[in-house]
Amino acid sequence: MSNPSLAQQYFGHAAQHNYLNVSKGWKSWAFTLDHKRIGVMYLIGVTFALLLAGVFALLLRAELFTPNKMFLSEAQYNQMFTLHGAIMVFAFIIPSIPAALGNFVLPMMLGAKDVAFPRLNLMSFYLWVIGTIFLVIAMITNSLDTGWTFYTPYSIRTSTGVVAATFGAFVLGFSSIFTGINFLVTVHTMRAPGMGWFQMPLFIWGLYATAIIQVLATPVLGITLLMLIAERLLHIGIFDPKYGGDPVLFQHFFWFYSHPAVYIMILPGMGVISELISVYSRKKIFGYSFIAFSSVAIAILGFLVWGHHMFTSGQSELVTLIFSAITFTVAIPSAVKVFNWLSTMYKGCIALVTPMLFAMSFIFLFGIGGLTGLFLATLRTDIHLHDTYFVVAHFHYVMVGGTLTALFGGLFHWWPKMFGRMYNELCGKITCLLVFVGFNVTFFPQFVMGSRGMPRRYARYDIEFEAFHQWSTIGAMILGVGVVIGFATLVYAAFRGPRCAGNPFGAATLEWQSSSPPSFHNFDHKVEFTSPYDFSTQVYDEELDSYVHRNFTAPAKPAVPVQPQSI
Amino acid sequence: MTTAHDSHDHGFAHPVSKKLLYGVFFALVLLTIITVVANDLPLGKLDLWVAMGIASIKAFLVMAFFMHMWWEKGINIVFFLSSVLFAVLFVGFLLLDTDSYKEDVEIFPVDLRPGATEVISPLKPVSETPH
Amino acid sequence: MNFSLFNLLAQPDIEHPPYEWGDYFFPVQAAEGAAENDFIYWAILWISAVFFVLIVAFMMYFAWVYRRRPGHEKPLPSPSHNTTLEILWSVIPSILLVWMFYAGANGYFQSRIIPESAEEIWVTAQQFNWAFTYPDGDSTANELHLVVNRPVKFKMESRDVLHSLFIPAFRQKQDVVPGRYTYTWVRPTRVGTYRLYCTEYCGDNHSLMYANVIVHASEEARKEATKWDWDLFAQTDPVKNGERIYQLNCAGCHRVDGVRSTGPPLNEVYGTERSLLSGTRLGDENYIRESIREPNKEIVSGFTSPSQMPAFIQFNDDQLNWIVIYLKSLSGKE
Amino acid sequence: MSIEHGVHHDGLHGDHHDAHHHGKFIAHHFDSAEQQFDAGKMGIWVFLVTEVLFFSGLFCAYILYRYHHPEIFVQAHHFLDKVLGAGNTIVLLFSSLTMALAVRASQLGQNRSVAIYVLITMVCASIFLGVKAVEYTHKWDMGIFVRSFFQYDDHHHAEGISRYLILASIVPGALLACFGGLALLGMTSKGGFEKAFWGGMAIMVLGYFIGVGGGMFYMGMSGGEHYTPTELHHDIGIFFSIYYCMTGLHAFHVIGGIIALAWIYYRSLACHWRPDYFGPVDNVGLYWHLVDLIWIFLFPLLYLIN
Repeated sequence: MSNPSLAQQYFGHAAQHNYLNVSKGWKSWAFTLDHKRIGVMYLIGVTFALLLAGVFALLLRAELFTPNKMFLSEAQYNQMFTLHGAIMVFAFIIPSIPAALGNFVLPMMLGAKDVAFPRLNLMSFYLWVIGTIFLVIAMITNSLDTGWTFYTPYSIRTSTGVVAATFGAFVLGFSSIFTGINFLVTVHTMRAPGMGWFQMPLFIWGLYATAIIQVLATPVLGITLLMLIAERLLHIGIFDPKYGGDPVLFQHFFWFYSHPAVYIMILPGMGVISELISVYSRKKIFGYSFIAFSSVAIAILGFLVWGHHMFTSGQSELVTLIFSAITFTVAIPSAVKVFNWLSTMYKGCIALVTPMLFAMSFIFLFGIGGLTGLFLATLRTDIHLHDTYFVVAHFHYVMVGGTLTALFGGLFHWWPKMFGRMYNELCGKITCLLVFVGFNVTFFPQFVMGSRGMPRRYARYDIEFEAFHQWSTIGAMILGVGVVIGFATLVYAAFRGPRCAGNPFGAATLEWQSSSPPSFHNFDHKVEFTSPYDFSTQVYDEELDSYVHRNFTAPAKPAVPVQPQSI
Repeated sequence: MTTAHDSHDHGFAHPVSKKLLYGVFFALVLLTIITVVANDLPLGKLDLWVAMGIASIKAFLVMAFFMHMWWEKGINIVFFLSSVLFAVLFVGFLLLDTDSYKEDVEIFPVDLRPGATEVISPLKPVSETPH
Repeated sequence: MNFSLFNLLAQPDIEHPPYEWGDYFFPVQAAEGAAENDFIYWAILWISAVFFVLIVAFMMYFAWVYRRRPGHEKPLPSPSHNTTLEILWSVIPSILLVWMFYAGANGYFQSRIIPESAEEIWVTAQQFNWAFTYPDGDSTANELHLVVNRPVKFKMESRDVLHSLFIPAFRQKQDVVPGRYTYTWVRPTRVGTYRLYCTEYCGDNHSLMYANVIVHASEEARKEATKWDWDLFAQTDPVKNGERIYQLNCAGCHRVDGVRSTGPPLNEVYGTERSLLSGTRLGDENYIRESIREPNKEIVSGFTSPSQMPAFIQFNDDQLNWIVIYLKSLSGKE
Repeated sequence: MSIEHGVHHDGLHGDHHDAHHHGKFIAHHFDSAEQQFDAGKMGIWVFLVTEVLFFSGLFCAYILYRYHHPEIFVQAHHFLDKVLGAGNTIVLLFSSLTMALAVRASQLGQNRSVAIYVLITMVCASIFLGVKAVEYTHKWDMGIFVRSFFQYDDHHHAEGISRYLILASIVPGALLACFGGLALLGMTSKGGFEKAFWGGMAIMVLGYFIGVGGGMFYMGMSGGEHYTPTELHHDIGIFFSIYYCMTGLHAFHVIGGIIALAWIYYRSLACHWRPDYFGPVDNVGLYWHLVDLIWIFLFPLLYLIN
């Protein structure tokens, strides 16, 4: 049984030494090798990217309030949607859950002291910074108007800053690759003794599957973007029809990365949701191995479906048919996950707190996002729906409804662990409600608009679509307010929220056995390895207002402050 | 300490014998010479496959012995070979696709290429005269 | 600013039957295959709706019934895996997916396999206009004239970047790829006027690159609308001829109301001193001819070199003269 | 770097008995030299995976264009000299051998041998680049550039040393002077560490000039690559686009390899390697073999076409 006084000492609010206060000064952050600090820096970075790209989104929606010009010229509109897409995809969604949340959580979940290559980890953060700076440089000097897909030959001909932006995306790609390598190796070599592959939390499985994609797909994006830069500067004639190149080839190259990249965006989100549902239902996850394998299955199948972005692009019928067939197979593992989550809730003990509400909102939104994917996988209907607002709505349901919701859910779940302070539950619920409502009001009308024939990337549109666009704009504003309230709640909590102890939610994964915030070495006391979903091991301690592992033992030696390592 | 796989205090250092390394090197040089010579033989369409076959043998030798893959952990081999698998997949789909629409590209007149009238033939006619 | 939040049944500004709730999600079905497309869409929609409603209903029900509350602070005993169930909920959706794939692929091939009897219309896409050339040699810009119930094969080429031809009422779409031909076909089944959009992002005025599709009741009506008889043409007013050529070839990039577009406006060209990157020059007949034939030779100030304009070497002397006369009439200068 | 053992050994992996392994080169978050080695090894293998896929894009472009336009490739290969290519292949293979020997020496803790083998590897890499420079500049002399600049004209073929080659040799020349100077300065210091390091660097750069000299000599002997076709395919430049992309990217990897090898050379001189710590040599070696591996495929694909 837990020993309250010892638990208090090492696990309670009063934990003296943690990764936040172990050293001071900006250098101790800028040159840190601690995965937790790098995770926090990533978090700050991707939030900045989200807000920047979010502002572009709101400007776009505002412009689309009327069919004709309001305040953006056509050229400005094109730059806005391009920057919105490029920054959101490359600088926010891809690094958001893996690099920010994953960096913090993954080593601790494995019971490790750090990721396998801390220097590489820091380097990948700085590559992210450099890449994002290049995107921003492109934005403020010459802007960018190719769409985030950089389709040739337009990207070769436009006068905007394609080279700076593609170079930025190239560097961001390497940031992503290095994170992937790090996570793969960490999962392989640094699991706690006794933790087999099938005792890993499902979030780790999600991140592992993601890392596979990052490692296998992102290099192809790298070479594609280099070839695009060479094409633009030297006209090497591989993608440019003017010199005998093939623009469809570029699309193949691009989507060979970018479709798997979609799963880089969603798989970690699914991992987060698996954790949340289980913890807040206080029940062992249903069908563990099916969820784990479905992550890997999605990762592998994700490589075989890229052509479904090109059904109308001049791709051949035969290849189109193959890609359509394989695309449907991705639906199965996705559906399996959803069914397993529902079964986990069955007969559970469900705490309807903010993270759980986000998880339920995820199931709702991802359900719509996933099911509308069927319309796009079906060849006949995709001919009609391709490149319309239907597609826009579909991928926003997956990426925003999925990834952003999961990111928020994960942040609210792990925030007390990251900063040792609790957020305001009411504000959390309001965030969830606003994001949910705002999101649906924004994107649901776009399905109808799309099937009625509204093409995407249009600065001006026919009057018949006006009502839909107006609803969409109003929804976007609500969504924007929701996101801002969410981050305000979290930031306030990090500095001023009431302190909390090690494990306020009673989760059983290993990171909850550390103090909150964790100490520099993650764990000061001996970690009891138990199944990540065996909640009976967690005993509520009233004095601490936290759960404590029933075999909690104090460290053999009292924790002494250590000097953190830096480069 | 010159024999292969000396069992060592620490389990992970496996020095390979010098003889083996030299042997592999000479095999590689030999194969290089063979591939250059084979290139001049009238092999017709086979020549590409011969050249690729020899290159693959060379690659195998380098990977297996210089890169110690012969003694490597299974997981690392699987990872490395999976990269080849994905590359083949990538190329395979692209060949399949481009082959099917090749005709539409070929019948498209060169002088109709976008911007063709500006810079269509950067080539000057080449004179026959040797010098 | 117009608040039309509740005007969800707004009509397009082209001729169009009123929406009914039955076809609310789609524009009118005006071509072969449209009905099939809509049927597949609805079928998938209903299948998805059933699954979605079930998922959400179960989720809400569980969340409510098993919510944590005094008296229910521990989960009830229940199994943590059930392989039969897993297989069941993998296989049943799979069967539906196979049907979707089959139906979709079937419809797709019908929309791709071009009937032998189809007439061939050449489509030339260019930033930011569409040109259509009919089998009899006539051509139109930004207006596609079709005959009801006659299958049409579009042979498409792009002069610059990717475009995509999309006619929502026909449920048909195909990208136009520079450097090669792409094809698609339609058989319109309903007389009327419909929209044709470019759906592959192609540059600044992408959203203005649309055309109207006019489906005529008969071949004669179409002929009347597209007449482009060179003999007749030569005898009509040269200004009109020039305007026609302008509409067909130049209007996508050059406006005549003094507003800068992809290229400079043309109404002030004739008879004014042109400010060029290489100096100034009088906008006379020679200048205009040269600009059309060798657009890269001299670039107007404020535009980038090399010129985005393709060289129009296909015009003969007559046609060039008509253009000059037309531009002269626009500027009002001698 | 060293951390008090008390703290982390009480942690999760505290039951390990091999505390004495926590030597100078074991990072704090690893429990043992072997775990660190395994992690590093796996990391480099996964990195090689990304490298293979990185090159796969170019191989893909190559295969597609060769498949669709074999006539371009047959015509274009006349511009490439297969003797130079084969020579370079053997140079790279030899560097792979010395690299493998360096790894072997490091596993045995023979730091001096590691230094010598690594130095030979670097010199071979430089020779490779020198020969490559001769090949490139010879083509540039004849106007053989990428697709859009392709302007073949045999008359341009300059007598004497190509201006492009002189331009390309400026940086190696400057480096040679720089390293040589530093080595001379190092003579004065005790211990000879600086002398050995900078001297090695200077010898490495010298390799470039050996390569250039060899290449020029061969060119002089054989008269260079000359080919006067009646008519060139209008898209023949695409071959050279792909050629420059592939070999250029490969050359960048060679340069990257030299930098990594220089780091290994430095650490060998500092006697860092021990039978339980040689991971960096092994990992850089793997990278170097991959560079060799890619060339093994590039050589027949680009030079041997019939």
